[in-house]
Amino acid sequence: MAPTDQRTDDREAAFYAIVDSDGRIEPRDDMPEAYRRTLIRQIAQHAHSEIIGMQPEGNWISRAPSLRRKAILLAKVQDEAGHGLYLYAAAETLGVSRDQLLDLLHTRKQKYSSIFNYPTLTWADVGAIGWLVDGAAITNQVPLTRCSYGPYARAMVRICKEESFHQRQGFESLLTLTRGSAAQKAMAQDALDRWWYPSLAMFGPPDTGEQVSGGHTEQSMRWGIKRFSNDELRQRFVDMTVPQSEVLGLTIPDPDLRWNDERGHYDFTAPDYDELFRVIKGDGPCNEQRLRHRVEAHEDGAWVREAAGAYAAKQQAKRAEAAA
Amino acid sequence: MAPTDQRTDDREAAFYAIVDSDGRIEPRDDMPEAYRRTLIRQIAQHAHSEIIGMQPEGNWISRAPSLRRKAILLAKVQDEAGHGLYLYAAAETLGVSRDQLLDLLHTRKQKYSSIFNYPTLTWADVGAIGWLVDGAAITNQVPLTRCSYGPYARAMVRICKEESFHQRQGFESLLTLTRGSAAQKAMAQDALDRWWYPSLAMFGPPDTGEQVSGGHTEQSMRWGIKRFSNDELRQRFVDMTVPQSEVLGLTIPDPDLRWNDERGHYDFTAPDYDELFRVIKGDGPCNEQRLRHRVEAHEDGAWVREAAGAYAAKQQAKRAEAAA
Amino acid sequence: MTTQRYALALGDDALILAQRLGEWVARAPELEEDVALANIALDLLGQARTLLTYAGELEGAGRDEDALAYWRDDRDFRNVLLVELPNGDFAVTMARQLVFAAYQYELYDRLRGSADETVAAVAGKAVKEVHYHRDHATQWVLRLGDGTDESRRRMVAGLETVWPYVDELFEPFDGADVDPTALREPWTAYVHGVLAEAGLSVPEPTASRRGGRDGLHTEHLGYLLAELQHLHRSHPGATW
Amino acid sequence: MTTQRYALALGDDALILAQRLGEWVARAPELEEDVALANIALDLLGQARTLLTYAGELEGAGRDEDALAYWRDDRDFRNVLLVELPNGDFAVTMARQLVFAAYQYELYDRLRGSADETVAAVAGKAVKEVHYHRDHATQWVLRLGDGTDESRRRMVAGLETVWPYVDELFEPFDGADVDPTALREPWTAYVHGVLAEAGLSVPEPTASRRGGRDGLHTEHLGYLLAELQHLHRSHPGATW
Repeated sequence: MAPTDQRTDDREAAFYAIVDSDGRIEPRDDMPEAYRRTLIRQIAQHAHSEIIGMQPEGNWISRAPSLRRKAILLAKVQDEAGHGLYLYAAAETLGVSRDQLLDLLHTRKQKYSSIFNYPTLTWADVGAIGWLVDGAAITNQVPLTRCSYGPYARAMVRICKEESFHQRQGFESLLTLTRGSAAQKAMAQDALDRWWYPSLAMFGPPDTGEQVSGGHTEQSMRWGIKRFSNDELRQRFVDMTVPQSEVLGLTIPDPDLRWNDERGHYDFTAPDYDELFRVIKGDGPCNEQRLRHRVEAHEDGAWVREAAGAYAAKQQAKRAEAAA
Repeated sequence: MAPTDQRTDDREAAFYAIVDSDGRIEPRDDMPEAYRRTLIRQIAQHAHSEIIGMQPEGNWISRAPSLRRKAILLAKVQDEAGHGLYLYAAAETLGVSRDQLLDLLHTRKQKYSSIFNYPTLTWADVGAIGWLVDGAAITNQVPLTRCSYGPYARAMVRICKEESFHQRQGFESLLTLTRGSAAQKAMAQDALDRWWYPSLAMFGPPDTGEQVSGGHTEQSMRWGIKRFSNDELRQRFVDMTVPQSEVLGLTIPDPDLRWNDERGHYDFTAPDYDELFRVIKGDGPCNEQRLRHRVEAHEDGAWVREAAGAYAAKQQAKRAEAAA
Repeated sequence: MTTQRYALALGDDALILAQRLGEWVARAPELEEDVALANIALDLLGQARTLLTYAGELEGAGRDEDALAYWRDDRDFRNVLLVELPNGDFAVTMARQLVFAAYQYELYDRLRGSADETVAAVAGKAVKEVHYHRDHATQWVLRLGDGTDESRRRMVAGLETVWPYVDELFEPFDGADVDPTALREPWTAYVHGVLAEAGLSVPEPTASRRGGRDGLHTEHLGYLLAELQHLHRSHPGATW
Repeated sequence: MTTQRYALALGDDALILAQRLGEWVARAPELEEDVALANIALDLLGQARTLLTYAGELEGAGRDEDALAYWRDDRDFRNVLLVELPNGDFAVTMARQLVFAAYQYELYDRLRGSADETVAAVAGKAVKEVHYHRDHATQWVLRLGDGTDESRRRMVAGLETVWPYVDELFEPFDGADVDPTALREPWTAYVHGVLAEAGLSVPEPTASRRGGRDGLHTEHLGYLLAELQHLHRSHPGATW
């Protein structure tokens, strides 16, 4: 065996020693190339989801029904942009640039969460996204605060804290609706009816059965960048959400939803995974619109970014000249 | 005297013989170059006013408060486009093209009526424009149905007929407001308050005094393309409009307005001609907006007009080939 | 007898497209098109008024055309998604016009034979209007498709923009006076013929968007309705 | 004591500009700007809420911030025209930001000394926010003015677009806590300094537009308000 391979083996052993002892891999540490690539894809997809996710909620900023709600919504969408920033920065520690990642998003080579391919049709959808979508996101992400890659784990700590705040705001916004007029309550129920199954689908395909996906799960768990299976997280979300729906006085659109004493969990109807795969493939109500909006914003801003670059170069040259 | 001059004299005599006998000059008839140029400018300005005038009213098409009013307004704005078409066609009989005239409009070398440089701030403005602005336009234009240039006179017959219909619709729309809620009545009064003096200014500067303009009036009267002086027409408009305002139950914003038994006319406060000259010069609330909107629509449509031209040329070539 | 749902669906299609076409007024590529697009918008608005009035009568709850146009929220509108799409450039608008007018022509042509007298009467008038709309769009698709390189490129893009919204026109509709699925064949014959003459390919079927008939709209409709309804809703009960 | 008219004018300025800046969110040239523009919008919205609430108290007719924001028509808004202009491109927005933040900075700096405690407190908080807004705009005007040829061309055009709306900021205002005319000189010193550093000329004075303080707005405001108010007005009396 050549010395290089020996070194590779040593490095890999060091990596797994850290991961297995629940330590943190830092950017300068050695890591397997597949780990690096998988993390880049995962963090990038998460970052893309934050910035695409600004659109469905941003859709209601101009029309928010009170100034207080307008301020809350603006702050929330601003936080999402901020999350995008942290996450692209975390991905950059793995040796890619934000520009490269944005390019992969814009050319459809990387994905974002399919949930954002559904439209926000009424104001109640803003509350429903906060309650359900952020709720599902937190369920997915809290375990990642303990993931093996340091920069990602630290970004998740901050993000989860803010999302948990957003989730409570979403719940509170819906509560105001369900305690309001009949029209407001109907609006809230309609939002739940439309967002329930897409939210369940956010946890991805089931772990077993014919719809199980490529099976990266095992590898990701070994690497400490996934802690629980899709179905475990989905169950956790349902168990958390059903009692909240009762407080709201809203009916989850699942006639088979009921507490199972034996399992100690709610039984529920799985989302339509065929729909999930269709939407992932690009055939959701808003895939085209979201990506076009994103690409247009990027292209419209190209001259601004170029100007900032040119200005910075000029300033640097001036400073260099002054120093010479 | 050279024979050419003799012929010129003969032609001029023939021209004046027609004009003096209240006949009609037709496109193939001889006419003095100055007459032709003046008419082109006058008809073009009138055509430009029709198409720029689509903007302030078009501003309310999407927001009209009932479907019936939306239909009436759409039809009216469509008529204005149609008037533009007749008038450009009338001007074209004098040897200029619509493209040339539009170019003169877009480069600010020709004007349009200054009234359209005021904004339509509320729905009542649409009614006020119909009642006052169309009313003033008709007062100006009815005499032109007897003007010396045939194509212009005939265009004016059709236009006046339609505008008189619009004027009645505007009046009726305001009447509905003044018979409606307090908010609607206030909206109507506010519109009258803002449109009264600009409407009076539509008749141009006074015939006497220091603000009298260049003095084309006399020449135009001699040529039969102006029949009454600015002040005569303004007085006629006031005399017609005051009783209508009483039917509406609205107050004309002129404390000195009163019937003068001796003159057999209403006395009234003249509009602020300094303001008129400022707006004509380009410093009205909407001059920039109107012209920019117009130029942008024209530029955005350039590829469409080019395509239509290219297609027509291809079709003609095909027909020529088929015939050969 | 026509159902209220059906009258509403047809009326909403016409109303929302009239609103979109109205946005072109004073922005068209040439004055003739300001006239033409306003005229088409007016025809559609006229159809909408009759159909919404009739939908209100069928409902029997005292709602007139304005109550239905101004006081329903977007989840209660029943138009197909196609008509609520933003206008885009002139090629997008003409692609939509061709698709929609060819559909409306086949629809109204058959609705003339509806057992419901009101609907038959609406259709009898509208079919002539829509025949002109279809012809207008056809002429422009030919000109743009076989005009310049730029117009061809834009026309291709315009067709691609609207194509995902075609299927919804021909979806089954419970209680329709005329089965929408039966309109697809004659529609295809006409539209594909126009595209062939213009030297344009029929866009590849990619996505297929639906939901309008169930009140599941695009995010564009809410903005359209905010503009359409704001003034009316600001003065409840007022007469205009 | 501050007048209701003055509190309303200042509150409306902040509200309408917040609404405009909110339109940039998810459309900004880079993510940092999505954050920055949302942040500025939030600051302005916060100022608006406090000032409108106070205007309602001064009026004493029971109107709160939402009653004033959602139930007044455009003739009753008192903001300067500058803030209601469409955003245009990023250069137009940054030109407006420079002009307006530099004005607000001088204003709030002096309002800290207002005899009215509420206004003094608002100003004390706002002056720090606005200092950041001014700095943000300054940095961008420098970058765009001294960036590329295109950015320079756009920055010049942006300044020309907003310049006719500058004079209105400094018009006398009866009963103002701080005389607006007194703000012009320090504003000029700051803004002209930035333009000089960016290598940009001060636009030639052409037209000078005014009227906002008297409720005489541009045609743009009505559309902004239709969007802002539609949902709220659709549910009179509801709590959100």
